[in-house]
Amino acid sequence: MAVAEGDLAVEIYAQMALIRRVEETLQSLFRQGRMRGTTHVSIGQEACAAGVVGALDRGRDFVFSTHRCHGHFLAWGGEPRALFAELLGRETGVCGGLGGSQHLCWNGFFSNGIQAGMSPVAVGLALARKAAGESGVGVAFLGDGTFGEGALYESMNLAALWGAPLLFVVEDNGYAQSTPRRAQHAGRLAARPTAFGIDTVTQEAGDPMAVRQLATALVHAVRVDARPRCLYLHTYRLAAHSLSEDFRDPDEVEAWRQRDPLLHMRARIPAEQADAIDAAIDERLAEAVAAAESERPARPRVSQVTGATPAAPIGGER
Amino acid sequence: MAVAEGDLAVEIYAQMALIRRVEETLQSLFRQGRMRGTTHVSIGQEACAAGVVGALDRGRDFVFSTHRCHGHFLAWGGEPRALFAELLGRETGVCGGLGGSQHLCWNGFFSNGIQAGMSPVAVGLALARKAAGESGVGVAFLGDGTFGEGALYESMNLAALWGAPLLFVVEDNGYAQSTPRRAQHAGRLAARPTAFGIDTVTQEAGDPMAVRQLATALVHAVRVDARPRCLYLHTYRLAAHSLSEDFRDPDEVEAWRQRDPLLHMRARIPAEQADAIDAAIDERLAEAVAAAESERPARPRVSQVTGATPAAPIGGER
Amino acid sequence: MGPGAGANGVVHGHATRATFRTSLTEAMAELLQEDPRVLLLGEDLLDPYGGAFKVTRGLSRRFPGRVLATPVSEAAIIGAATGLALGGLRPIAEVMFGDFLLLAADQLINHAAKFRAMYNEQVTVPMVVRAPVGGGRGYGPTHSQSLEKHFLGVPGLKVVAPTQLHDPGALLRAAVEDPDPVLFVEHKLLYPLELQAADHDGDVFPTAWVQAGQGDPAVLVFTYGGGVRWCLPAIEQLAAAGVPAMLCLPSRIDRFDPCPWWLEAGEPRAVVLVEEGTAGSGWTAELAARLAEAGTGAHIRRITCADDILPAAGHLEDSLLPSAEAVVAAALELAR
Amino acid sequence: MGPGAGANGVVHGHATRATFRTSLTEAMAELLQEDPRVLLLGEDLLDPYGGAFKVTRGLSRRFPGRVLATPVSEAAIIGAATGLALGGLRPIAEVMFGDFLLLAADQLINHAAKFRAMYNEQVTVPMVVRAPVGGGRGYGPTHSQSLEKHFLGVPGLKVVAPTQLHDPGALLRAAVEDPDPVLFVEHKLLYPLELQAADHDGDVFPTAWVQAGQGDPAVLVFTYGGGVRWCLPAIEQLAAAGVPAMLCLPSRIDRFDPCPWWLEAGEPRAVVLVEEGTAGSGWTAELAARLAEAGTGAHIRRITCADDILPAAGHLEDSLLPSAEAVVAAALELAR
Ligand SMILES: Cc1ncc(C[n+]2csc(CCOP(=O)(O)OP(=O)(O)O)c2C)c(N)n1
Ligand SMILES: Cc1ncc(C[n+]2csc(CCOP(=O)(O)OP(=O)(O)O)c2C)c(N)n1
Ligand SMILES: [Mg+2]
Ligand SMILES: [Mg+2]
Repeated sequence: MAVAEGDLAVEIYAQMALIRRVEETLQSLFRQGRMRGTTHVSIGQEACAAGVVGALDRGRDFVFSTHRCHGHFLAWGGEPRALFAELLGRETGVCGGLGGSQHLCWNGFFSNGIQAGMSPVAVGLALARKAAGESGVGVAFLGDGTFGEGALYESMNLAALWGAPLLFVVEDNGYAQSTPRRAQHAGRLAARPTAFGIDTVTQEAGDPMAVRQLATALVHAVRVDARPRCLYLHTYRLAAHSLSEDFRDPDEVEAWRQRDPLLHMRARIPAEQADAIDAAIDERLAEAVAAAESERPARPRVSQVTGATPAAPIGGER
Repeated sequence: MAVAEGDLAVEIYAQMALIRRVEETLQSLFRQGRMRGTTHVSIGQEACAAGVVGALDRGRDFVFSTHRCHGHFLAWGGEPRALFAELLGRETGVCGGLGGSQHLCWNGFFSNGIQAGMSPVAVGLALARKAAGESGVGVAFLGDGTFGEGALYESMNLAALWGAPLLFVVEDNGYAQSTPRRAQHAGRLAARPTAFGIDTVTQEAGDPMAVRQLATALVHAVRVDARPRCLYLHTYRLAAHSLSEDFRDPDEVEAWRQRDPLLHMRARIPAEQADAIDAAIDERLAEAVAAAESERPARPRVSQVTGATPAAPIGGER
Repeated sequence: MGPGAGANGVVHGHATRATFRTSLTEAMAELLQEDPRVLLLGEDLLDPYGGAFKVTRGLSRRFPGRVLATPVSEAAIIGAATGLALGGLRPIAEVMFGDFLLLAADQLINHAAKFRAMYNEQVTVPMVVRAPVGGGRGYGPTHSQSLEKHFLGVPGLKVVAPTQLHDPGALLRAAVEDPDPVLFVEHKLLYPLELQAADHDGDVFPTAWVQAGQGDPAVLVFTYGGGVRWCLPAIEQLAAAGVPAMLCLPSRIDRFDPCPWWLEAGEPRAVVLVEEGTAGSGWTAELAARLAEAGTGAHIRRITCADDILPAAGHLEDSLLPSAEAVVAAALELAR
Repeated sequence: MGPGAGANGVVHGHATRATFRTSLTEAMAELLQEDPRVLLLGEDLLDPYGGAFKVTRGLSRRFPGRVLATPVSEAAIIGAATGLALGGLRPIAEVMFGDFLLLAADQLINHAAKFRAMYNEQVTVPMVVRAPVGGGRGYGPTHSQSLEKHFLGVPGLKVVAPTQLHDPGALLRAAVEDPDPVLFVEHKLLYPLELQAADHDGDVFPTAWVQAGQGDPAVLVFTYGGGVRWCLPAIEQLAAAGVPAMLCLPSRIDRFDPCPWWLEAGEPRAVVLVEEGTAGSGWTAELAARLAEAGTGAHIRRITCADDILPAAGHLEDSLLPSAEAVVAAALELAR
């Protein structure tokens, strides 16, 4: 068990460290003006991605993510190079440069920039897989702010009513953009899925191993009875919402920084091993950025399915 | 107390009997082809209207109703003649014949045909009244099926978060159109408002006096602290959803008919008094129908606020 | 696809009693029978009720488990259908009244219609959204609208509107077989009508046409869906008044180009464009714009619903909607 | 309201440093100051953040309790604003990105816009919905759209789109003072721009115009909002090429009639219609249709966003959006 647990800790640390370094790289690429648009990093929340996504089976499961999707994508096995290329607008980007930071799709992974908009879609896909007799489980990530959207409740109701094999995973980082949770929501958020017939378990994401353990149990439960569950994680983002200024109380941020789950995980594995992992990541990412930047610019879409033929003069008079 | 209670019983019976007879009249007008379009009657559910709306103060309170709105409208003091005129498409209709059965507006009473669509509007109006320093309370009626709509949860959250003086009143008649509640919803509906920070009380609407008592207490509570509440009523409609066929189990309907709350209330007052009330209603409604039918047809709207001026040829060539 | 392309003048042979409604119902039955991926979902679809307009009646009994009655959750219905389609199924969702499509506008436009393009062709969303639309039944302002114009010009979204002069069931089948989301609008007043023979071109979503009177048409009328109830009598009246007229009825109304039809019709001077939706940036605006841009020089008149809510009172509703008289009057004025 | 009506050629005098954004912010400050009925609501509006595009920055500090940060609930934001307006207040709601308006389409179209008419003038809904729209910033397919075309032709709903050639604050004030709901679309790229003087007519929602080159314009260009960034350079380029051109910029874009402007401009042969929204049944379709119906005989070309999603990659986005070059090319072709 000790060995297995050690292996698991290494796996989770490596996952989290990769996510952290990829997003730090993105931040600096944006700062340097080498990327444009905007992005939402999950620095500080990596335990959610590493803990939950690692509990899935990439052969049959699927993930619906949010605007803050890089960590989920990487934990799902997405290539840093493809992510960089996507944000750099390269042909080899995850979505050929069309989607950018928020709109990723790869191998059963989907994200979109509309809060909660993907939740009914996740229900539908889960039901399709169930109908096909596959035992796939879907994870639908949500933020606390996203509990503002009505579509989420329509989806929870439908998921519970029809038995969609879906695990809703809430990353409650206490804020939606600039607005704290208590200024957005009445009642206790974790009580809401329950009111729609979805059993909900709450967990501090400061402990990545515990998240993985819980996620594994819940994914298994969903797989067995094809009923949705909710894993409600308390977490914190250590970076600003997007590229804009961070107006949160610096003391609050600092206090959470002291509890950075990445450091927590690092402390759980041998230092040399951690150093080696870090070094390997740095090397991999330097290569990935260089490669992505050297790739060809994204190409215009080929098939314009419902495109109109451009109007051409047909009258005789011109 | 006995006398006051007797008076109350008479008031409630009269209210319920009026609603029943107005809607039976509507049914027969439709059957006879004297009205067109469609309508949703509340036959069997009158205790909700009489019990709840009677607890309000018409001078300062307001009501948001649903597609099944006639009972609420009448209990609010709306004129049967104006309702008949509305459904007959007469100039003197509640909304000049523009709205028809589902779209009524009169003196702080509003209904619309979009399920749950009025709930955020009700929150807004309640907040406006509160901001104006008025102690008005709003009632927002909902059906069980309407719990399917996401906008309802957005509204409940906002109402609780911002302290909207609003009483959500659920008329759970066990069906949405043809679909039973259990085929539409997971979990217990009455637990949902609670999860959004709204205290909820459940009551059988078979006892109209009890509904009134509870509604009075809740309206008072909302008035005092300007926080929303929910009154969850179990009721049953004895008629079909609209003018279409009723496919519910006839035995089920018959069992509820035996427990018709109107008969229950009738039994609570002296028979001669009930007879006199009935007779007065019949006379009033006969006059109202005759009057409404003799009124002038609805007139086209005068002010077309954002109307476009019709395009007129301006080129020289025609 | 112009009339020249696949025009074959084929006249549909329908079983004698087939109506607009039974054609749709039968098509769904066949699709359910043939293709295990097809499923229906929407409010109150189950038997014995069979949907608010009875288009799915009989199907849940014949195909248990393949017809799903949903909660009253339009956004989730369309979102779930989108997910089902992503998962390889062929969902046909019903929105009970087209008026409620607005509750699913985000799902349709920001989700279903975008996925294929924004995910770089990695997925398709072969989903059909059926919606009964239109007025004339006194249902009032929120149950009578023709809001499909708000879903025109949406990248990735097709809009199809059958009439009794098309084969509605065949159109529905084509929509189901389409790899992209299709909004399929059915005018409420057409349901009971018997199907009628008409010429049509060879497109998957054919355009039907009817000519009235002898010789080259002096007037070309375009409409879709419920507009047929005014335009069909109108061209007959025009013909009776000595003005030969042609009615052109596309079934796929998004991105419809009237120009090839105008050429085919012999470049008539008068073109009347008719839609039941309210005035402003609607279907007829696009047609008029295309005719103008192409330099046809045609004299154009649009006939739409007035720029107002649709009242419940029948006589008021009639006064705002288009009419055969209005079509005839416009045509005569233009052709004069 | 044509140019003849209230045209007065007044040139706005703006404080030197006023930008599109500060003009809006200041107008809201003044409105909050003057009228206790005014209040703001929307996501993340509070200081120090001050809204995603910083248009409300400073207001919540100056007017405590009058600026409300809402949950992420677009439908409820618009619905609540509607109720606040019914209750006599003058809400200004912000939808963070215009793309999310689709989540409130039902509230806007089936509720706010309908109430006055369907309730027979018993109520009004004096509400403003502000929404930043448009592309050019690489935000990708769901954060870059110009979806206002889907809100054109809605009975009871006005749509206003300022540019830096208008007085955006004055337009916002006019929208707030309007008895009916107004959708107020602000192009993201305009926020930092300094206001520019221009001629304008005397309408409450004025149309601005700019002429380039001497003599009667050979080309008349119509656009609104963000379209100004292509059309302003385009008319200068045309003038430089010896083709006098006029740009017409309505601020109220619903129900805009280009015909009086075309007459006033001396009936130029070439008319170019430009909008950032995607092709099909949009703003330019309505203008083209009106020009055609009125029998102007003008040669018309529409320039719109391509019929596709807006990609995140900047060069791809640019390749789909209109451009000054496209406007110039179309104008030269038509005027040739
Ligand atoms: C429908 C919609 N409304 C608003 C936004 C703008 N927005 C982007 S992220 C965000 C906050 C989301 O908060 P939360 O769900 O807690 O996720 P977090 O950002 O904290 O990870 C908002 C409001 C959006 N993307 N979609
Ligand atoms: C947004 C919307 N979706 C669907 C409908 C059609 N519809 C009218 S009444 C109804 C059932 C409502 O059920 P419930 O809320 O239980 O009210 P009840 O009819 O039982 O009084 C439905 C689905 C509607 N009016 N609005
Ligand atoms: Mg959050
Ligand atoms: Mg019910």
